[in-house]
Amino acid sequence: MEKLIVIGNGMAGVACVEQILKHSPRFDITIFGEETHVNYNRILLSSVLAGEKEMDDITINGLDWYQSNNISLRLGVRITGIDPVAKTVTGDDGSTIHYDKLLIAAGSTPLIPPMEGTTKQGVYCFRNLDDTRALLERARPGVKAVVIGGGLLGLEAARGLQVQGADVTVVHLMDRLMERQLDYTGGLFLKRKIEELGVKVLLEKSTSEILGNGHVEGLRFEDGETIEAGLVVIAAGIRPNVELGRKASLTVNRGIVVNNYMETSDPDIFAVGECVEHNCVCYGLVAPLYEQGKVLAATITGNRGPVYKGSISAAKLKIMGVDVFSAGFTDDTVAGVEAVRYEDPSLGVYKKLTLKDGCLAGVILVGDVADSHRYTEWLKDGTDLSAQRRNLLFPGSAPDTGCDVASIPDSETVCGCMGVTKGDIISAIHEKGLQTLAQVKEATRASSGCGSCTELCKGLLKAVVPEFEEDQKKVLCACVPFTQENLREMVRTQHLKSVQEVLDIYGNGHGCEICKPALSYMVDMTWCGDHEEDRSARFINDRVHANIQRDGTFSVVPRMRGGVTSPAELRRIADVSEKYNVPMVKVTGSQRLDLLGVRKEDLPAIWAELGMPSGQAYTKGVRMVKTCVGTTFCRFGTQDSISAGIELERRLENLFTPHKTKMGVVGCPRNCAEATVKDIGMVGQEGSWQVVVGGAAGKSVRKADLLITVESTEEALTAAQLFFQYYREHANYLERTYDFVERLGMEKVRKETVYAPPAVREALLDRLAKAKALSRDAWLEREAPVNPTQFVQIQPMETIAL
Amino acid sequence: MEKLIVIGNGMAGVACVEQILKHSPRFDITIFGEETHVNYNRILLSSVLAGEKEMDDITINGLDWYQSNNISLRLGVRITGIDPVAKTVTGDDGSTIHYDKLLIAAGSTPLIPPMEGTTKQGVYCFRNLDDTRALLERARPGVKAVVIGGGLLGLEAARGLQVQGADVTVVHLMDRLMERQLDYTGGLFLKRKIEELGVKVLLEKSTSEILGNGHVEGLRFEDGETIEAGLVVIAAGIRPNVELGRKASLTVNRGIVVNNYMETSDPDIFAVGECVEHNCVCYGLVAPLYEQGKVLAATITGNRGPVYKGSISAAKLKIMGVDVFSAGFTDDTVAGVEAVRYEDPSLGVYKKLTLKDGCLAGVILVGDVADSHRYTEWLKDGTDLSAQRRNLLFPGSAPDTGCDVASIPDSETVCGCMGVTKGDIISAIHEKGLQTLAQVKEATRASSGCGSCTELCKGLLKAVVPEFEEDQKKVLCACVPFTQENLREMVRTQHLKSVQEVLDIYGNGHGCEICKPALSYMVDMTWCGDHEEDRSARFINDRVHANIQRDGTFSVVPRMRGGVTSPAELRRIADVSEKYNVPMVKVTGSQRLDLLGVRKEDLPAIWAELGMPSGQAYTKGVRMVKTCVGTTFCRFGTQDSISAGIELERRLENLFTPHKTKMGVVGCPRNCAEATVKDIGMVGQEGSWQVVVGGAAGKSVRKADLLITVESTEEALTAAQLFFQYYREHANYLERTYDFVERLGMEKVRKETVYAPPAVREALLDRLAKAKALSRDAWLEREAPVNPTQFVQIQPMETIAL
Amino acid sequence: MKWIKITETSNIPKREGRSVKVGSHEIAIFNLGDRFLAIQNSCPHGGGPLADGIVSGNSVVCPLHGWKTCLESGEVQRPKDLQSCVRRYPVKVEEGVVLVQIEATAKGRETQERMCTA
Amino acid sequence: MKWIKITETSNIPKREGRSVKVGSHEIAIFNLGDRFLAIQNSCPHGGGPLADGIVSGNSVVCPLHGWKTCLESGEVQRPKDLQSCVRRYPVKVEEGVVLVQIEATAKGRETQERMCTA
Repeated sequence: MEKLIVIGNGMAGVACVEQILKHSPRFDITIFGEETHVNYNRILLSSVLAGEKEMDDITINGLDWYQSNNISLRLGVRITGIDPVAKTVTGDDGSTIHYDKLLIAAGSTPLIPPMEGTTKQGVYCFRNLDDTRALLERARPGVKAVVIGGGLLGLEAARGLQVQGADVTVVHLMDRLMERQLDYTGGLFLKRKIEELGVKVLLEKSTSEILGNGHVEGLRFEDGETIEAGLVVIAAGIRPNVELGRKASLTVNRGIVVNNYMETSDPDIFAVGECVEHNCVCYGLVAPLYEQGKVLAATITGNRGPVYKGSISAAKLKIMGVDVFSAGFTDDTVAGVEAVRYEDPSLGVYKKLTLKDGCLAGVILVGDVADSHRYTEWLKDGTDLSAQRRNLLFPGSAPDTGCDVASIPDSETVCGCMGVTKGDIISAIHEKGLQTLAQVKEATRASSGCGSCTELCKGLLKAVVPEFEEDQKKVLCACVPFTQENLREMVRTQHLKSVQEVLDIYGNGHGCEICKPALSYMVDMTWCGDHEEDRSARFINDRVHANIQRDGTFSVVPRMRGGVTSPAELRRIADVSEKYNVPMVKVTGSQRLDLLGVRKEDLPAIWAELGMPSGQAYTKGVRMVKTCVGTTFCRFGTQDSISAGIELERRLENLFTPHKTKMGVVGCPRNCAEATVKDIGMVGQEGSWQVVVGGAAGKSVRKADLLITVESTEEALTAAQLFFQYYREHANYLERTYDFVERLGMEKVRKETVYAPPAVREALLDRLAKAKALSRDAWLEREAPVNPTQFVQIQPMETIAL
Repeated sequence: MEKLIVIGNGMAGVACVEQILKHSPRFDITIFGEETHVNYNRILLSSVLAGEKEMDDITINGLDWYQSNNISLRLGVRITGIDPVAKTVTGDDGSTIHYDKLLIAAGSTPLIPPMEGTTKQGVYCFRNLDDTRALLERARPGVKAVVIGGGLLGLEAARGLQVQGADVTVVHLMDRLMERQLDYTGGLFLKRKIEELGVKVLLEKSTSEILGNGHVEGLRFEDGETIEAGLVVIAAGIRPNVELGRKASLTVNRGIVVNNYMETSDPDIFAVGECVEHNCVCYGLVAPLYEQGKVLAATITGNRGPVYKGSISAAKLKIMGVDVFSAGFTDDTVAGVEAVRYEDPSLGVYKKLTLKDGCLAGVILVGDVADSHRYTEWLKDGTDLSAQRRNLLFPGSAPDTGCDVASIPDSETVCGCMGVTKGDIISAIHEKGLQTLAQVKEATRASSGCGSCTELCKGLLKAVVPEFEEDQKKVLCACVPFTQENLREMVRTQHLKSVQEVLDIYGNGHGCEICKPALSYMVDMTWCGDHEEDRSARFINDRVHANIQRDGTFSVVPRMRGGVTSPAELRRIADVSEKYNVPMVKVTGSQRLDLLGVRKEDLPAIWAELGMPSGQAYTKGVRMVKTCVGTTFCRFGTQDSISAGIELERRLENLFTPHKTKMGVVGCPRNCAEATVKDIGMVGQEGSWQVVVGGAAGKSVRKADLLITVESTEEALTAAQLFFQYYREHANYLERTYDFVERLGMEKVRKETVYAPPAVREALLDRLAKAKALSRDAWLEREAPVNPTQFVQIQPMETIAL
Repeated sequence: MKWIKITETSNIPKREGRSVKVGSHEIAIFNLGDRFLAIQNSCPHGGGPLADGIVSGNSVVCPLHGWKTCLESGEVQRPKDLQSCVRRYPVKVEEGVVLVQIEATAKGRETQERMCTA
Repeated sequence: MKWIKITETSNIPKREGRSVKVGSHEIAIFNLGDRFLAIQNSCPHGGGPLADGIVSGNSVVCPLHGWKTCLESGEVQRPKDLQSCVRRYPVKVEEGVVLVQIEATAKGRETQERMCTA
């Protein structure tokens, strides 16, 4: 077993070891830590100082972790030398130990600017648990505390001290706070906020001397001014710890230089974290540690391959209630970089995005960081933002699920179908190491119901798993890993006329419940009757033309065009219900009647006795056309919505669509039949009809978009038919019209339907007419089932007593 | 008849005369015009130069107008002197004419900056039709044109010249274009855009000499540089024409000084327009002319009263495709003024709002002026913007009707119910001088239908009628001119127990179809049974418990709780329909059956034979609770939506509400019964219910807001009841829940219902219980009508052959 | 002209209307509290049953689309400027009974014309 | 153990399942093209009729909530790690007829346990 020595027991080193353990148990590992604490979360020191956490709360790996992973831990030992030839390290306890591989994760040291008196009592850094403990002992109401340094760390120290009651002044050398993360305006906004909260800020002040007789009493600046102070915190930056690297003759610039595999110039020595310089950059934030650690772990365990490409510097923090976020390259004075800005000084909100080549290059947010996830994602993905150029800072209208996942409490239910809370999902992600939506679905069942929480789940993944990436290419499913667009193309050009053929040629040969119905629709749609129908590729509803219920029985919804029925129909429904002991008769929200709890074997007889066509309530196809009573009865009606609705239903019924298609026709803008939340709607007006598409009122709520306004009913019906056929041909399977029109954009939809050249429109209508001519009422199958056992339960040829 | 002389035939003078004519025909009017044209629209000169309009198109008042109004028009005559003692004016044609009242509307003259050579050929101003005609003759491709002045007029000239093909350079003295309207950044954005479009811009250039031998050949600047030019337009500003004022010994500063009544220092001399100075301000835009003219017309006709308070300088223009809008005070360097800014240089969009004391003080918009109407309104109204502080630049999500009315084509239907186009409304506004929404309703019928176009109509009024003001106080109606809140208070504190009492004491004694039903609801709600019911104050639907149809017959919708029916009910409905020859039986969108076309006299018998309670489909009250089949049948259901829905319906049925109340209960987030677009909805999740309120899918589409999430069905029902009673008590009559929750804000609603102190919640539930206990199925009135002739047609005591 | 007995006054509640068919005439009779008035029971706009309307002073508002007709003059008051009107019938009350007077049908239209131009 | 004749092979279409009741056993028989397999016709999750499910290779997906069960081992494959399974029944085809074998009921549960831990 090879011997791995790790210098540094901080976040970087230990996180890297965790990754190494995942790869293989081939190393005998010893970790040296200069501090006497087990590995803790350094970025939470500010929370400890602010009294939000106890010291014990921030431990990451307790002693038991080291033990159970057979890691020797040497705390309180400082490594003083490396002999790369003998392959040994020497500690300040005099021990010399051999290594096969050496990992330097030595971190960084606070930078002490040149000034007099930094060794006086009452002068501290803010870097480790001991510093924090000392500050906690001394910070109290009445104490005048000065923080030298207005960067991230300095401000966090200032916050903690203020919470402890101290009277805090931040002294900063630069012309703005957090100059590494913020531009001038951003710094200004932050300063204002912080001052409002009671912390004094002095900019462009260089401290020349810390005054006091033994104990600190004040500060003198280079301009000669002085300031009183009973406590001084120096947080002026950090310096990578590179001495050991130098001693080992490694290449060292500002940090120990590593390549894309996290290798130093010595093949057996690796380095990670704040002591490292990669591609001329030294990182001081936490995210890069993990990214580097993963790569290093692969390299060191002999799985050299993954490369580290550098990290996007992103910092998100709350300084005294002020949210600040900064990521990427925020300098817009460089050629080719454009900026979009929003400022509201009195609200304290400042936003700046920098763009390069149409992609996001950097972000600064002060006072409102709700969108930081969105921006981080854009930064990582290099999303082309040209299409949403006008909505970068303010999305057109927030989608339902667009809320910042961070703002959701852990106890809140994310997936209502399955009753899964945010906490459940987060735990599962952590505990089971989930990285993809599919894994979250499988492990927690979240998002496996209606899917309305899919975006939220993705949001959680993005927030928790740094390496989460959305599938770029939305393939149909693992069985046939192509996009639906590709598949439609293949079906057409390769003349594939059955689902099984597609699966055999392009897929895994057997398919599943996801791809089979989708392929079935594609084949039907493309070949329109000129092909083999394969019932086995269809969901049970489409085999028996009824909707399977919770207990395995079925529901029967006959078609009632436009919702209009008659005493005779009502009586037949009543008779059938009683004859077949239908447990419940209910009016549906689609203006029809539903017979619930029907046995499969009774279906054909019930259909026959009802004498009504199938309402297709069980399938991805034309559901109903809801109507209001329009000019036939209503005193407000301006159009004959009943006749128009019945005609629309007649023209489209019995056809299949990528997802269910609901329609509505109303006689006036009062919209009583809610046509504007249907897939296709017609809204009557005095003298004209508005044809609208893409409405929804189910798991989404969406007002339909106007397709066109026309004068005659015939024109309106034609417009609806054009859109209907276009949707049939171009939408992905299981894509509702409201997603379809959003994906394509209404401009395109209009251009390719109602505003298309006459020949294109005619072709759409011709194809629709052909499909319509071939379609028939599914319930007529009662007379000649495709398969003799379609509806009956098989009776065994011999009986047996069991 | 008094003699009124008007000096100036421009827009100001003639607009003022138009207003005077409206007041009285007491004057014998003579108008002197220096130009030889009838009154034309000066601000459209740029359109003429740009070839968008012909010269004839911009005439405002043709000669026939002068004739038909008995106005003597003297064109081409310049008034050279005024004798205020003799009360005469002298023209350059030698004539001297007496006046009783004199109106000076002398306008302004182009300002020619001091420079050499301004009289050379090829140097023009851009002020009147003659200038324009001259420029049109000379501007052509290849001509190098220089415009001196980068203000509004200069840029318009530049645009016109460029359209005509000239190679245009704008030379401007200041550091930015349009410095009167824009700040530095705004000017920069405009400059960039203009330059992109091919016009060169030179800033901070002072012209010292126009070069050329007789005809212009170039320009020399003070810095010694020169530029070639074949055509020069001087548009460096205007100077009020005040000479006549001086000659008449009027008080004159930069302009002729007028007071708030538009009176000069001589009681018989008035002045208006660009020659005037009011409150130290001279205006150069068109809107102030009209505002001044109206006040002056009142003063001069002896109706002294209206005062001119100064105008908000607002300029909206399109310069070479670049939209620019500026209004109010845009300087944010003044103390107490804050600014909100948005910049996107590469899109060319810049927005700045200045705020003072929580109100809008000024606006600059470049590149996107879609919101200018909104801002203008805020400026005029002094709207307190504190509540929408975060959405000033980007409204949360655009309301349906929030589109800029300017973008709607004239032919587009604004009011779908009545078939009224934008053009119809605009014409009516102009032709009939409409100024209020009520007038628009009456004259065009627009907005008198479902009301969904109300905001659009208001938008048109705002756009067309400068003096349009919305009613600040929304009174119930002219019969009882108080807000509903006041009226509820009066009814309670004054112990008013009948509609007639309220009308007698606080109203006109008779009321109308608007106020009577509203008062009826208030009295019922307040006294809850402890009062006189007055059927005559109710709409016919509420007298006979059925919905009146287009032909005077009625519709009958029995209650089917949760949409659940039975064979027996279906059969009774069938029987009744046949027995009473009901013309149509239809399923409603509310999961019930509707018998349409019933005669009033058949109602009681039908109700009795149906043996079902009233579904209240005719009234402002509890309609239905739609349900999905939930855990009873659906394989996805997580809650028993049918039971919960039926229970909700039982608890609330037979109660009245400010407007109709629709409800829905669904068993999972798939939301099949569309609970999120209902007034009150319950959405089942695994282990909990979300109670949502304020949804809509009729003339508005609105996703309901979450009221609360609770674990048990009983808690959910209670939450729904709390909101229900709160809505009953606090909403205005005819205010749907979706308007109600928006008016109050969900925070407030939650705080006063589900999060209210226990005693408050109990009191709400107690009052609901009391109302519920007193309520009963309205159709039971069949047994004992309030009035014996309630349902029957009166039979005459004697018959007669006629 | 003959007065025709219609119904007892108590059959028409205060501020309400009731319709009655007399021969070919369908008449809406209103009780205004201090007097009774009668007009044709059909709105000139869409034929709405005026007897079912809400009484507003001495006018009635059609329950269908809100046209407002004066019960005294028979003139349509809303929409304005319409010059449209309905037929009126003289009414009187005798011994607790409402009576109306109906001119011969032939002259009906003429009367209406005359009223409108009045 | 006795083999029980169930039905002609043609009664179960390729890649589909059919249910049959044999005594107290409700069995789902599937035609996988090259062979027939049988399991209990009840999903261990919500009792869904597995015979109505879509066949995916040698598994079937329950039509109610998508649990996926292996037709060969009887083990639930989705959700993972459930250690749940359904009862299998031996199947053979003879002379165009599908036959199944059913162990005595008393031992049913035991068998199931054994299979799950296998």
